[in-house]
Amino acid sequence: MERHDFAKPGEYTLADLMTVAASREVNDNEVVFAGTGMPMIAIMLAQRTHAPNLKLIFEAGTFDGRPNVIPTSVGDPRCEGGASRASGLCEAFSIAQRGYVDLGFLGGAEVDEYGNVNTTAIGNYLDPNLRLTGSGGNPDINSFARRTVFIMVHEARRFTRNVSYITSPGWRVKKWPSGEFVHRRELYGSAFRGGPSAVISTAGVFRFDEDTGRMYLDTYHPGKTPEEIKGLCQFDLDISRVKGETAPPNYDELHIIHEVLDKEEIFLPKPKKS
Amino acid sequence: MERHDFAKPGEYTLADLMTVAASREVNDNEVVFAGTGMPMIAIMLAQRTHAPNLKLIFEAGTFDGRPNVIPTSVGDPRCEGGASRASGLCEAFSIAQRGYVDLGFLGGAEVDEYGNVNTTAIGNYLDPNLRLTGSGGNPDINSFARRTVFIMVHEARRFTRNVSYITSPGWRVKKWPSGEFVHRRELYGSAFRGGPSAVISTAGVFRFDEDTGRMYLDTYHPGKTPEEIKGLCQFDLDISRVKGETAPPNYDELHIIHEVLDKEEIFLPKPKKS
Amino acid sequence: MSSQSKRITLSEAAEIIKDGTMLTFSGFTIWRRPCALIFELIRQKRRDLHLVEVNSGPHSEFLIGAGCVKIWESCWIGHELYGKYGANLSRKVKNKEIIFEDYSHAEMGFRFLAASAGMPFIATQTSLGTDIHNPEYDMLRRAGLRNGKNPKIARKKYETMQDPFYGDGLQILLPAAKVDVAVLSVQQVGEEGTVRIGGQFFTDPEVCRAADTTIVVAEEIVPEECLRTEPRLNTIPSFQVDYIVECPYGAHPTGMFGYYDVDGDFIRNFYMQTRTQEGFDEFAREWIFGMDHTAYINKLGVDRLVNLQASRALNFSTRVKRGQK
Amino acid sequence: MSSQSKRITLSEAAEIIKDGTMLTFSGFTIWRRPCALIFELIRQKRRDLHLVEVNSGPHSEFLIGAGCVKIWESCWIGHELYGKYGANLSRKVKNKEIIFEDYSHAEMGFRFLAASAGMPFIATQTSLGTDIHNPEYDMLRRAGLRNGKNPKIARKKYETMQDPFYGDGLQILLPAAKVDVAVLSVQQVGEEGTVRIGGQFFTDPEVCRAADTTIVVAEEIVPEECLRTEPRLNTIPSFQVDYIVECPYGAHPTGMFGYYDVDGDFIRNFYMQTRTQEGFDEFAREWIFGMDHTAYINKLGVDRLVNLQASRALNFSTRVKRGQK
Repeated sequence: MERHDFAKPGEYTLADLMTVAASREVNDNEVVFAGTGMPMIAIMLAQRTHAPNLKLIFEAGTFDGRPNVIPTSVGDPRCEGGASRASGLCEAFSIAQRGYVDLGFLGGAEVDEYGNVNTTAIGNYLDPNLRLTGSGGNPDINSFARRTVFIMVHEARRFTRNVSYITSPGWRVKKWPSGEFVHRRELYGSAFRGGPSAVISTAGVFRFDEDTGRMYLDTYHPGKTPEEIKGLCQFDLDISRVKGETAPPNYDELHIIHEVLDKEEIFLPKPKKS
Repeated sequence: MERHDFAKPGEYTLADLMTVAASREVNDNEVVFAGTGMPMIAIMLAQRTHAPNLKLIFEAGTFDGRPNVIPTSVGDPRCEGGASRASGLCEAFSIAQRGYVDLGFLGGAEVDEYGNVNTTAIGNYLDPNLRLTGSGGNPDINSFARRTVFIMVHEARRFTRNVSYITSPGWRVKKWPSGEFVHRRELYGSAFRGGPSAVISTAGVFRFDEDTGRMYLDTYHPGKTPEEIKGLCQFDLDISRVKGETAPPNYDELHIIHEVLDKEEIFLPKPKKS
Repeated sequence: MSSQSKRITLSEAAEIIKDGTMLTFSGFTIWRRPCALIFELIRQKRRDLHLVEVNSGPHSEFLIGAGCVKIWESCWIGHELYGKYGANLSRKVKNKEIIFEDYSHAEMGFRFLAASAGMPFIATQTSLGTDIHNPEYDMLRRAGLRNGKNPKIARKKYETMQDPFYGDGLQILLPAAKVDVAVLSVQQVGEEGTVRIGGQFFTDPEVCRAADTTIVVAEEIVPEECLRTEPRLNTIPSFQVDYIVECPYGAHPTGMFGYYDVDGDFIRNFYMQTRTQEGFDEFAREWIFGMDHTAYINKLGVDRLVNLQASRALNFSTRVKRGQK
Repeated sequence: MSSQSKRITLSEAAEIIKDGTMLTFSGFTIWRRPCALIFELIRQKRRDLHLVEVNSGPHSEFLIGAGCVKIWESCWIGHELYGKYGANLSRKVKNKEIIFEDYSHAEMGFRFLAASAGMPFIATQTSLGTDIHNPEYDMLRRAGLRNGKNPKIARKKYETMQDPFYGDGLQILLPAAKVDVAVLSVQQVGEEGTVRIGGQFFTDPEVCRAADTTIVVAEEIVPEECLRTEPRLNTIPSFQVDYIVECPYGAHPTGMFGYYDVDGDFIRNFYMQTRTQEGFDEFAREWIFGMDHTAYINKLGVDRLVNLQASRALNFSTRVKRGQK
């Protein structure tokens, strides 16, 4: 029996809340690109709830998969469960560049007010404080998909005025060789299809004004306040459009996350019993 | 028991002679592109005689095939017998452009002294006497392979001073936009790997001087003379380097052609008994 | 598009292809061509089609002979050993009744590869020095069609540039081959659109993705779950297919790996008969008009179809007579 | 190369890769990486390697930690959920002990696609507006290596141009990723070189063709005729492979579809231990030096390998512990 009433504080973790919020970004029938971890669970959750006909793409080369067992990464044999086709990365990115992709889920170490994201290096690129993984498919999915959703840890140093390095293009990006900032639409021409649509952080859910390209607070997670979240951003966060609290998981969603998808607790440990 | 002694006139057809001559152009271990018909039989003959390790490519997408039954065309399911891989045309031409191909067999309606070949239209391209098939893969294989061998009917109107339309590039080709003739090497840059290596006609076998790019008579088929062949060319054929008669098929080759490869007489009817 | 709603009839599929559509097809020369749908287009008197094809064959000779085609853009048309060239195209070129644009085979393949990857152009060195690149022979420009009005017709036939990276010399930039509709004739399609092609897949994945709309005509529509147990054997993923049609012998007279061989006699007779327009019209009266696909295969008859039937073990027919013996 | 002569040993394979080689690999992040051959390269003290990779992972962290790598050109290095980033690369970047060049993932894929098709460059619109295209961040130019002396290093990191065909706007032209040697870790290779990869093939066909020399390290060398009954299941044709090595567990600690899972504990321990150079050196003494591949898998032990073994039905291990439960 499905239970669609909301769980109470203590019955879910912050990660559960974020996963469910991410899952709700997916519409039925959309083509969705997913990376490893929380995004993968969010999409597989959507597949089992409100978006049974979404088409799941893994960039390593699996198309329209319906895995029963959560993959450890997008290269995992577990990706291919129920898939329409398995091939390779060039086909995945060709499909993306061709415009088939509606939505992509991504992560980041830093984000600025315009949704520019850094996953490459903290500090001066040429002499960094910390070299990170590099781009991976982050800029590619963000360039090609109609909407992208970022999932991030919320700390003031991460919600920064200027990211150290623009790995993934937001709404106002650099035009080379000068490096002046221009609206994304100006640069992408006929390939412009959209851009960052939401950021789901450990504090709240943020959206973007397409015209100004600026981020604003949409909902705050239970226990947080808009003012507190504004204080956790180096830029001047617009909190004027806030709608209220982020909706918590319902019992059905929690059941699917913990008893169906990640019962091994690979990515999402169960809430500790108090 | 294999019989390597030569067959006598009347025991083989002109098509048999040409097929065997084509087959002898193949060296062992080479990667060879083949089209439908006589070239296909020539390569499959070489595979069964002096070049057992040749790698046969069909441009529709079959690689290193060892068909037991002669295909009707390169798209035929029969192509895939014993093949290393079956896929598609973009892979075939990518492999060719990447430089894997040693030899290609091609046909033509007209050829000039420099090995430029026409398979597109006879007469003025914009107002032709006869529109033909068009290029197919002829220019592509001829652009990419180290050597190409053309198999043609020998008539004076076909061995012409200027082909109506250069479908497939010989040793001296047109540099656009002016259309002036230049040596192929000049145009192809680092992609230059060679060019037309031989023409096997119904009259003889012709080769090319790589420096001048000009065709010369190498061998004449039994019953023909160099002077007669020179008379069957609109250009001034160099017959000074002729070596002698084209070697006829041996009994083993005839057996393979007629009793193994084309026993259905699809492409090569058996010699009529006198 | 949600599951289960992709199935349509042959006649509905033909209606999706409007007058003036830029159209391409599955297959290779005389193999896996969507002839049943093409006959239906002819019955529906479609006009002004712009065919953009990696290579052509009997299927387009049907369309061209019937006067459905305004522009033929490809590299080759013929019938392999069953007919030396495309007699209908040839006649219409001579009579200036069709616009033709010639590229090479690799060029057409690469153009579709670019379109399928969302790239506006692609670089190649094939066919350098040939008349394919003769600036006077840009036929769409001569016809005034490279004016940017049709967003899928490139403003130039090709562009040249020197390789700026490795000194690899002169490169030809070719425009992506963008089309409105691709029609694929294949062995199996799942209810949700997953395509499994048997044998060589030719350029089917590329032409599918190059098109805005893809219609798959399959010998059999099969349950998705059958195909999804082995995703590596599938050729095209579900979401790239918009409409599916079940149509046994849908590629006849061309061949279908694992199902039936090329009907060489049919094609040879077509070629011989349609070297005049009168001959074509007679052919069309006999084999196209006044019947549907069911009537067509019944007219072919059981003996003929059994004869063409592919061995399940070998994937081709061991019964069909291909040569003089 | 004639048949039957392609088989060599792991040690011979490593000797083909000289100091300074431009090198690439099969696989994806923590899957199908040729680790056994990489350990052998480290034992042979190879130096100044230039890695050009679609994406990187533990295999390159081994090489980089051991000081074998002069240049790392890719888009990503890490261990998925077993380690947040490449600690050895990170340390060497901080200490300026390595030259790094960043592209995006699609860019690297397309660069190999171009090289595999003999195209000197390819057009894309990905990553427009990012610092990947910051002209100051062309690191090979900064290192003075874009001077044309190495014919496989492009004279520019990228070039821009406007689409001349469809008005599709600004395009990035990326140089083909040309490399000297590709090393592939796969499930099965035939005696003549035909490769059959199980599961997703990632970018293996492209990196194979991009290289001048390809070495395939397979779990099993199998009779060619077994593979040639189903050519559609094979991934790479015979003649694109120069050398073959049989090496069971040749990808450990990365995973192999159908054979064994990723050894997450091994990789997590490696990541934690090698966040300092001293830690790496200790790891190398324990797991690389003073042993060969046979000794290595014996050191892993039967229990560990049985635990990782993939189910023949599911292609992954049902025994391995991946999470907290």
